[in-house]
Amino acid sequence: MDFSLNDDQTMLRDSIVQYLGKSYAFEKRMEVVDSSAGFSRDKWADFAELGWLSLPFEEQLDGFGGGPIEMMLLMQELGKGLVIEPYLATVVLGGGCLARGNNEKLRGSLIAKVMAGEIHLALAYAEAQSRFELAHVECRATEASDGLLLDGEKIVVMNGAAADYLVVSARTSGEQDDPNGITLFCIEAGRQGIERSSYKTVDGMEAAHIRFEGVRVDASDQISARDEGLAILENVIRDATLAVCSEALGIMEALTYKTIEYTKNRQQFGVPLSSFQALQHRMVEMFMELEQSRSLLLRAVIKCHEKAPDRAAAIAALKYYIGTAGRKLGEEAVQLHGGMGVTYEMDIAHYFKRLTVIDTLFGNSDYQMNRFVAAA
Amino acid sequence: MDFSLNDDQTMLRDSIVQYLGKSYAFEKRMEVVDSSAGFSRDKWADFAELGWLSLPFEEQLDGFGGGPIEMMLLMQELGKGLVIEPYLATVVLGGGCLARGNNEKLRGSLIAKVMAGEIHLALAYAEAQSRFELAHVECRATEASDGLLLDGEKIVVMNGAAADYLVVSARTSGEQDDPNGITLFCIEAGRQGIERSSYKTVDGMEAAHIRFEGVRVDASDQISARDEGLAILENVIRDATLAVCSEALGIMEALTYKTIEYTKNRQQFGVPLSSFQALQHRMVEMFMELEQSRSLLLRAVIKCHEKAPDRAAAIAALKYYIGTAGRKLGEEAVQLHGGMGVTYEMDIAHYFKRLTVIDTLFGNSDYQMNRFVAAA
Amino acid sequence: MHVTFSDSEQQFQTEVREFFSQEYPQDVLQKMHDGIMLEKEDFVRGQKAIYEKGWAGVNWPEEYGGTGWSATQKHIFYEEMAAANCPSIVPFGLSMVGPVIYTYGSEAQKQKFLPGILSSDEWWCQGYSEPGSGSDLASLKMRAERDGDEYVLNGTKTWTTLAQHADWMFLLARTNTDVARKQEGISFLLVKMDAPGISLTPIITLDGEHEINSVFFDNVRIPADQLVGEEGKGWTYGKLLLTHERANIAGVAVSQNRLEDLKSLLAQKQASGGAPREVNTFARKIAHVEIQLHALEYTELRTLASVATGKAPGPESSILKIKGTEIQQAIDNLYYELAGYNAIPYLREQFAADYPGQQLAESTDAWAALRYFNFRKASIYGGSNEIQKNIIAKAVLGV
Amino acid sequence: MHVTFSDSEQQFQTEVREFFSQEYPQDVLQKMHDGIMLEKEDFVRGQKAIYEKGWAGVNWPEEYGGTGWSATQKHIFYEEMAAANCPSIVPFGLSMVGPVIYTYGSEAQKQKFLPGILSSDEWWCQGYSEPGSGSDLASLKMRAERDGDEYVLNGTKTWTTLAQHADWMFLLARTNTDVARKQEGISFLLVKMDAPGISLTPIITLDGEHEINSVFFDNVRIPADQLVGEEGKGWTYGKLLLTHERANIAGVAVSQNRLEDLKSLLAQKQASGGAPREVNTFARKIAHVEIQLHALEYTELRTLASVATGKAPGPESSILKIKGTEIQQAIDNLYYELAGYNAIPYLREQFAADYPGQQLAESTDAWAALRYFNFRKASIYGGSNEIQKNIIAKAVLGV
Repeated sequence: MDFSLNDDQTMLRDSIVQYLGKSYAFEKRMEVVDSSAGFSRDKWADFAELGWLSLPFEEQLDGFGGGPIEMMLLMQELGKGLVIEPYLATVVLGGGCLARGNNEKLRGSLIAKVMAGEIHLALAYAEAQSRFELAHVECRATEASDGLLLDGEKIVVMNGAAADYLVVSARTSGEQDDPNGITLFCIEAGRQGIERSSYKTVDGMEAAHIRFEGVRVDASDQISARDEGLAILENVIRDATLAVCSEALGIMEALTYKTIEYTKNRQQFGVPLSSFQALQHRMVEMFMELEQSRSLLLRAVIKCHEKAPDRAAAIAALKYYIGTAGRKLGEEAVQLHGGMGVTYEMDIAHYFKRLTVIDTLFGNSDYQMNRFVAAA
Repeated sequence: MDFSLNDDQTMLRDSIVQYLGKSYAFEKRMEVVDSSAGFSRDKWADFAELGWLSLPFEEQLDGFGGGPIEMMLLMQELGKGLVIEPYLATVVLGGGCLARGNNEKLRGSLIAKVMAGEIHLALAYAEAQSRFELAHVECRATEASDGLLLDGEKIVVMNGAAADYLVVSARTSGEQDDPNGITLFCIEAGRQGIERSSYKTVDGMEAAHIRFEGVRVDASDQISARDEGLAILENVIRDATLAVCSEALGIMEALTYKTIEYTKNRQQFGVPLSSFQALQHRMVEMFMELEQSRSLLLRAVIKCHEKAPDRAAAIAALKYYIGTAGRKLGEEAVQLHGGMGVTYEMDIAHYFKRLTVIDTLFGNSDYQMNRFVAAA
Repeated sequence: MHVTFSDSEQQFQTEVREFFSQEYPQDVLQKMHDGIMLEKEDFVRGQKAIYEKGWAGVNWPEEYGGTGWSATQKHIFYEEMAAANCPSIVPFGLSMVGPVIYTYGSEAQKQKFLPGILSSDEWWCQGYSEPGSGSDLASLKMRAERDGDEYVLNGTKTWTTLAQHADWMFLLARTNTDVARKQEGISFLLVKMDAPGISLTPIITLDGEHEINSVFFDNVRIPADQLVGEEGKGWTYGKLLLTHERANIAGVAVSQNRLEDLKSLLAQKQASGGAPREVNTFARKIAHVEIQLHALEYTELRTLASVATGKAPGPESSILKIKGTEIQQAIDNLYYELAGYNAIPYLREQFAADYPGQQLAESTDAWAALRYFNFRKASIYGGSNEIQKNIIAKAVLGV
Repeated sequence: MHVTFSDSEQQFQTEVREFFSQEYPQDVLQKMHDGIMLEKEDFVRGQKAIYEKGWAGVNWPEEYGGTGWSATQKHIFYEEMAAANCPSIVPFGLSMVGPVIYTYGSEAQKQKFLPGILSSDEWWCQGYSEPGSGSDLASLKMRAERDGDEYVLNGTKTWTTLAQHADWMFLLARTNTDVARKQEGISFLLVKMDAPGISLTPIITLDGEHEINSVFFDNVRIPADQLVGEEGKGWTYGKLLLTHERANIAGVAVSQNRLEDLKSLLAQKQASGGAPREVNTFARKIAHVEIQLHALEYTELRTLASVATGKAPGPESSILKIKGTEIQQAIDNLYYELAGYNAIPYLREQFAADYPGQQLAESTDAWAALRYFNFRKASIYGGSNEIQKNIIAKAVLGV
């Protein structure tokens, strides 16, 4: 039984902390958020330089070969730093599909470019009617004269506009909610018949609504076996769920200690807010929820690492808890900051908004509870 | 829009408050609870004298003709006074079935005796498998040579041992959960084939497990039309639900103000407990839940009174809320009393236990939520 | 004990309902329905329609142009207003400063200000909070020094809602610093927003909106007759106003409407896709809030009935604030949960009449996150819920 | 980072499992299973079996007859103990006074007391709380005046668990009243329960049980060598004990077992009648608690791992107390809810071997209310959850 980091992991974390502390000021971040670019290409180049973009990819591909622990460490700090760059979309989701996929050609060439910071990716999987069900796919690739034609719409494709390549889940056989019959394709975002409408998201990121109309795809674009893409998608979404939970934990930690700090400095009725016992006990609740969330995160990471059979249940439990406790914690942080908590100029509100969105990503608490009950 | 009591109602309430304040000390009550008798026949005679036993019965039967408001006033005070005598069982449940039933002979004669305090009643409706479903009846009355034979078991029959007459729901046709096919009988508790095992309940009252083996019943025992007893039973349980919610409100009020009083007197760290803001805010929550519960009670009573169509939903909402908020309030009262809160010698624990049992009676919060959603 | 409406009250209900469905500007209601942000001009047109009907002074006595309505009538009015999905009346003039002026103001002040408030020709904002005094309002530092026939104002007000649209501000300022209790020496003053020395800085809220402002006073001179009542008695007047602010603060009727809408939305998703896997679990969540709201409705009615018999509103009005905002926020949460991914896009413009693109979702879905974010303020402003609990604690605990 | 067991740890796990299934008195386990109240004699036999195996001093160092186990081994032991449905070890001797004696006691005290504690031949109780000092423990008033070679004790202890069975009491008493801080001048003393001048009054708890007592001291004389450590340093020693008291206070393994049992009970009712109408709603309630418990399990493991590396347990141990008791009580609530009417009869005797009547329900149903009532104490004793929150507040807020 050991919860300590090894030397490499400690070094990794320290380097991330150091970079973000030095080069990722909140005010600068907000300038980028409010710009049309949406994220900083310079920062992205730094990330490549620092090796973050190579983190999860195996050494055979010249990646760093990091596992769930390393990813947890990185994402926690990206959460604390409120990092806006589309790491999740390009590396975890898009890169994850390529890495777990069976298309060796694309795998080799595109992951190399991802690691070099040369291309961006996006995963287009959600549809208007699908809610959080990965198997609920109406977007369809139908046989045409030479190859397939892709038709359908995908919603809230994170990093959809900046992506050079899109990974798309499409139905190649079966009814709309059949777990079989889903194939994953990876295609250039500029391919004919693809229409992207991009927008900011409520947490200050970028996403797109994407329409596919008669887009030609063929076997060379396939990154899963025909009709068997769901397993890959499920694995990638599981990795991504763990990643956003790590990010959420970083945010919860930041919010807890920033709130404590704020109440110690803010004077009302001639004394610091932190001297009011009712507020103290509420901050203690925040602290306990933070630590309980951290425990579930470590538990899920360890169970992933050890490839334990109850991995799925552990991740569902984690996401359920972080979704519920994280949002409650965010609300409390805002409340205890009073008026300051709802201003755009303060980081508190942006942490809060990101936590709120994370609850929804890859299935909210209600959905995760269903998964947990089904898996347990 | 008027929430005030009329003069008669005010007088009624004042007389109840006065009697209980003068003649129903907690210590005396505990002596009775701990005795084998289980309740005081002397007090019961007082109740008859005071007219309480006549309260809900119509004037034609020489009753007081009180409605839901009057019953609410009485039950609230019985709650505050922790009254142990089986008013609910004899008057509301047993008397209610007779009053709403169609057997004019039994109706006239037995209700007169109930009002005089001469007999006790009990309603045997719950069965081991039925949980809270009134229509789930396996106890069966089957045709025999002359009349019917009653067979089956009833659980947790409140006041079952002291009762002189039992009102029993029995299946005369249909499957075990058929809403049709249930008939209500009212029979002497000593009739051949009835076996009663009585016990104390966890809140200090009395109940019995009752076995019926080949008990002869005939048309003269029937108090509902054949196979049509469920409607009467449902109405009576609705009245009783409103009655126990009123009782619960009285208890919640007592617990709230007793807790406030206790924290004002109890010194810790050199100051009264009531000076700790974390405790203050929790007592404010208790107060708010008390007032919100009171609002739902008034709402349900008014909707009953006005025979509004959404009466069933209003009562389900009330019982759901009182069950949940009442138990939470009880737990808080105990917690804020510290060690004193879990001692048998203090009234707090007995209020708390009664509130807990009331949540279960006639269907707990979970069950009421189902009913509310179905009715809304 | 009853809550039935008399015949004349039922008649009144019909009249109010007809007003909102016919005389009130229907395009404003349509904007509300579509979830489009209202302009100042929309509010003004709406309020003017109500004014022309003679109903602007809901809580005002008849002698000042108010309705003189009974508690029941006010209740009916707010209920129908919510049922029509009508925007709330901006409170600063009609609910806040108006009552202070007709209660404590001079005859000249009544003549000068009340008509413009009633007609919505003059817009007001509220200068209470300051950077250093939030919950601890009485610690305010803004100075108003008497100089001949004028007061000279220096200081900063903040969280000033809609100050950018206001013609006037009512504010609390310190006219005497040599006092035993900080509640003393505070005066209630009226200031024209175009007075030299006043400047505004927008405060953008977390959802990107400009609703609130900081307002800076640099040697702003106002005529001394813009003092309301006696110098140094401002705290008393201000408290009266807080009571009025709390009228209808429970927002029962609006929340009722929203819960009904949520139920339809759930049914609609169930039919055409996007509903949660366990619909019944979500229905139970709605029901849980609905039951709390039923309770709050009656708590409000009890307060109204008690006020109608001449009693002062007790600590129950703090319950209305706390539970009312908790319920609002719980409903915001339910919308957010139900919206799923549809809540993520930040595309306010998609419901504008001239938007060229496709609408990505039902407006309730599309606005769910932003409304949820924005209304976190509800438990903070108007005396935070923590302050309300302190008020109740004082009243029921006597501490 | 890992939580896997090494080969030797797995072997150990097997050994512990076999011990509980074979060597431990099986009739005691059967009584637990049937929900029958244990007698003192049952506890003693159980603990003696553990003692004979050499495992009584779970947390004790080897030199005093302890196991010298690693954090992981202790964890395994408690887990298997819970899985076997074994009654908890009565803490006053083995978990509380034992560690104080081997840490601060004289050689003679170690010789005299430790063997009897380990073997469960001598039973202890704890004299901390007094009528006037509950949460504010340091305000205790009990006097111990030195008189030659003796101390003379006067005062009252209360909430004294199982004092009626105890041979000895350890207590805190004031040996010096002339002190600057109330924590000073308190001494840690050992008292034989049959000393003249000691009298007991049972305190009956809300469920009708006699577990706790008031203990009165009227000029009770004890030899001065029953003082542990230095006079006036009792507060320090007492605090050490509170840390030990908190070992295994989270009760994770017991709660895990109970949740599994709840799931079986639900399935059983679903099959044979009496289940809630919406079984899935209840399953979700179980799952909600289960997830909290998963979290707590790892919070406890993290604490154990941290202590194993030589760090002092931080405020996390207060989390274990708070969350552990909240979860216990949440499970009590679930049992109560699931039991329905079966929880209402108060018929403790129905599970006794010689009960002539019929058992009215499954024992878990039949005991649900009483267990729920009894364990409201869990959030009160051992430093109430409010006091634990104050401790965490101090640690994390630094206030």
